[in-house]
Amino acid sequence: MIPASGNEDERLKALDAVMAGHHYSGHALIEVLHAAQKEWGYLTSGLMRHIARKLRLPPSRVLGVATFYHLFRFTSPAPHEAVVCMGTACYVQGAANLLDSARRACARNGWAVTTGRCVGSCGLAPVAVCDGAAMSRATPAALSAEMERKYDAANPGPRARG
Amino acid sequence: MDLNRRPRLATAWLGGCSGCHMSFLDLDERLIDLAAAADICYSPLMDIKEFPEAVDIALVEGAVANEDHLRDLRTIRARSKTLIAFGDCAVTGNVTAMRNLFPLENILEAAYGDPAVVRALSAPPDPVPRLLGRVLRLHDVVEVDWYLPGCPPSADSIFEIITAVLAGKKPPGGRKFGC
Amino acid sequence: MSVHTLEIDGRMVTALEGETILAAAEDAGIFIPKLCAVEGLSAPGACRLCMVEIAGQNKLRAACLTRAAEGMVVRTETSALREQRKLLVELLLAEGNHVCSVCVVNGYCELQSLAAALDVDHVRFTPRYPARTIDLSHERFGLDHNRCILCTRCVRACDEIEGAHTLDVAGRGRTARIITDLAEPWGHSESCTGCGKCVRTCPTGALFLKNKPAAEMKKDSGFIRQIIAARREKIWI
Amino acid sequence: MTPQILARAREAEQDRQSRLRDRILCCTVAGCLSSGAGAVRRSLEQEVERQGLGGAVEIAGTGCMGLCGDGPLIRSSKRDLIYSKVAPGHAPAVIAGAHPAMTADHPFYKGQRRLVLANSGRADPERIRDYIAAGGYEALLQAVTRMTPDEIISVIRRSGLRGRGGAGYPAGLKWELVARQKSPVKYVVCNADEGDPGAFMNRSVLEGDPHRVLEGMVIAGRAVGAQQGFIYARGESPLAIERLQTAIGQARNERLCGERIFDTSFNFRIDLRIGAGAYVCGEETALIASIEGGRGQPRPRPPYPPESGLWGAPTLINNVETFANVPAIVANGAEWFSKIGAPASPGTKIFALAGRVARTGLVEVPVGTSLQTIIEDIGGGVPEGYEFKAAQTGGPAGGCIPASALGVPMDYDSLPAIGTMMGSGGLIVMDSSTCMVDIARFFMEFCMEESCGKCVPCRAGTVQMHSILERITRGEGDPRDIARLMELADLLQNTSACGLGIAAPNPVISTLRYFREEYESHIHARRCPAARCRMHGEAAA
Repeated sequence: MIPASGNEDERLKALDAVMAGHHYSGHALIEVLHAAQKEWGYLTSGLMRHIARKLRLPPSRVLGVATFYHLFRFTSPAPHEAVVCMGTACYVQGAANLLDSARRACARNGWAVTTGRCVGSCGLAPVAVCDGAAMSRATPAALSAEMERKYDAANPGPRARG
Repeated sequence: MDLNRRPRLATAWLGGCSGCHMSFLDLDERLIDLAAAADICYSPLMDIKEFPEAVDIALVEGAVANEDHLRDLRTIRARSKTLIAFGDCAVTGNVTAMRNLFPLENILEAAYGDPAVVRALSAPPDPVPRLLGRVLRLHDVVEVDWYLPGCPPSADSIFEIITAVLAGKKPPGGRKFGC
Repeated sequence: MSVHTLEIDGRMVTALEGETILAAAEDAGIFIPKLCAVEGLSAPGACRLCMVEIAGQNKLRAACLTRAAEGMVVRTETSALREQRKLLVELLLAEGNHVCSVCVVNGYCELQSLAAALDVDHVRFTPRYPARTIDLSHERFGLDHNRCILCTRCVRACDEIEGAHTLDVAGRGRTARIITDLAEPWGHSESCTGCGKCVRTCPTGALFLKNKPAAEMKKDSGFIRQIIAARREKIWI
Repeated sequence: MTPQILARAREAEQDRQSRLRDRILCCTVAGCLSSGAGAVRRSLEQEVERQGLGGAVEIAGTGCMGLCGDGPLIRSSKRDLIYSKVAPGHAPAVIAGAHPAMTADHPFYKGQRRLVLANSGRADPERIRDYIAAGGYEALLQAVTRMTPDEIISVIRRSGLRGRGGAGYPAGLKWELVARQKSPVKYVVCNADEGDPGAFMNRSVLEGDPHRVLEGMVIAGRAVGAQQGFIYARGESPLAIERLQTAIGQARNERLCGERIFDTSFNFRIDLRIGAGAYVCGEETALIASIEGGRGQPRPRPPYPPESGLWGAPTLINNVETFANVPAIVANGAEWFSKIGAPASPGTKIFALAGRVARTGLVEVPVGTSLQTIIEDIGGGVPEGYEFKAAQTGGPAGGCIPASALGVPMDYDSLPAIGTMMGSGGLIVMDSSTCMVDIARFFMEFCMEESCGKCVPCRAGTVQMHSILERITRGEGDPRDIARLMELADLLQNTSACGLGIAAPNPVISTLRYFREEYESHIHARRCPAARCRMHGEAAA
């Protein structure tokens, strides 16, 4: 996921608008964290300190809440992201092999491979999502090929094959 | 226990500091009582090479840190009726197992600072035993009958567990880890 | 204030309205094992060691969270409860890196003495040996995550008594850990007042005073009761 | 919105749709979207334009038609036909009605009874007019203008509706508990945090018919005396969030929620709260903590949420499917509903049928339908060459149903009797290629990852159970491991602070009950009967 464009001031303004919309209530912490992540792509200490001050929350509380949930991230996202669904249906249909092959493929080309809980396409298991596009009934070969293809499309020019 | 002979008591020392054995020696004059009640047939404090057969009670100090320990512990188990994990290293891994927090190579590197030594130790020449990737507790390897925690266990607690087992009784509980 | 009479382990015990089973039992000198509850702090019901049987209820109840009621018949010590408590202590010992012999509170640790009291003489589970850190950045205190059992006494003392809320829990499940502010080194904390309440109430050697010999690392959470009495009831001595 | 305007809006939209030559509805729910429904819809729209059929043929979106495995699915309203596996190139044939189609007597649909999913395949979830044309908000009108709160609760109670979140607690009783509280502030919360891996029922309902859920919530608000509702949705379902935001905006504009609903003094505001990924937030006290902006850690109960929930106020929490049942019950009456399904658990239940079965997708059947009917008749059985082994229900909190119990009626009482539970509706079919020890390990890993970490038995116990299971599936099991698993299972059930820890051992207990020999084979013979597990020393498959 690529962070929204715009300069720092505009992003801060957008974040402050969200906080104002919630009347700077500490109860809105999770909503505010979502908004911050949407603007910046991930949560930095500086951002969380800013949020803590504005919402009048102890900083340790802000980090405690942010780190409780899967969806918040604290490092900048990788250029490409593949999510292998690890829902039960996908697992029963062989998602573990899919994950293995995706991890091998990612070692070769800048992908971050993560697992998801269920993308709501159990009928099409196993499912993998490459940069937001879902692949149904995915096979290890098809997934690795797709990851290569997307990488090559984003990185034109010759490169050493690993 | 065979009533026609004195019960045979052995103590053994694997990956530990020998502090438990020092505590054993703290039995002082009770060692005489013990020698009367049992035949102390093997111990690192004695000059016997091979762990004997038909041992009734074996006290094993230390954790299992290398392949020699692994082999010795299996022999001890096979040849002893009752095996007592003797002290914290045997029971919990304790200090010996603190290296489990790090990969073995890092430990060796930190200790010797010489990659050549580290390489040599991954397949050491005889008679240096190869270190296990992970230090194990006795009960990770063999069946243990009684546990005597403590670093070291006090002389009193050692005396009590031996006399209880000799008498065929359950040893007293409430023993602490640490000291 | 109304008073209830209940039976704990065959003894008749009185409890004030709103008092928990744990408090009523302690007032009567009945010891129920616990690691997270501290008189004067909110009870998270986290360690589950104080679970007791209440006649007529099919589920066990945490004594620290359950209010004493008139006519209640409570059993705090059955063989099943004892076995459960042993298992819980074994789980805690396997979860962290607890090496009593090299610990600063060796001899004064609540986990260590509870293990002995429950006859936990070994741990059947595989130790996890988690990679955890030690924060020695504070000039007077140390935080050794290896020995932390996540009872959150420190978090509650810091928030509820001192009001600084420097400490909190980050992460979750097996990766949960105590943090100071935004997980920066404790010594850099802007909110910490250096009061040391967290250290005094920590049941293990996770929080400790630096440059103190182990023999002086005795801890006692009783000061919290004292502060509460002073604040609420104006009783100082 | 007034009663008259609602009636007029309904008639106008019905009239408009009836004058169309055809209305072609494209599934716009996650499953079909991932098999290319978006492109199909665009090609249909282009084809309509190309043929100049602008005013006569309308292309619209719709909710889940069930057979996700055969998607993308398209439905022609006029012909009442469903086209499966439609590709963009099929657009001309679909519009001409020349594409091969399924009819309502397709075995997949025959055994189903679609109440909650009634509009899915028929109405566009992004248009409130579609919902109104299908009779939507009529029940709310009744509830607000012609019924007292007590009467609403009485209807829900007499209908026998049980909470669809898992345990099946009678909805009417819960509503009554909240209604009885004397508090000026009360809340209604819709638990849409469907975190069970392999379950997408709630998500499909929200994506396919969001107004039905909103209507149910507003009715509940009126019944219990609340002015504020929250929907706690999963952050992982962006489409459901988007649809809900659209629907809430539309309903607010039409004064169907918000202030002065149907021109009465009844106000009920609905806000969306977006979770950030934590299965434990499905537990109601954890969900409350999360809505309050905190770590989603369960709180001690009692007090229960109907007495003290959000910010200490009485709070009614039901799940998506429960609320989605409410409008039809209020509109058609308690007696109508109580005759559907099983006497002790009336109504229908949606299952997400997946795994090793020919036809996979969303299935709505009368409660009490046998598992066999669902798997064999509706689902078409396991793939050829394989043998049915078990079905898993209830997700990580549930258990498995072996072949010997295939006849079990799927209801809230029969399933617990054989060691599993209804759960929220995940139904995963497993065959001879599935290793049951590995499945137990899979669910334990899930629970371990999702444990909040507050209480010791759940935090540390799941780690140990998982490590034992992993050891067994690696072929390094110890003969004492089964006893250790059972001892830990017992501990977690007896001492965990919330449902997650209490239920975490269920898959282990259940697989040990029915497939103990698989555990023993791994431990003693170092062999995985399903040839799934890579045993120690074995070459990689």
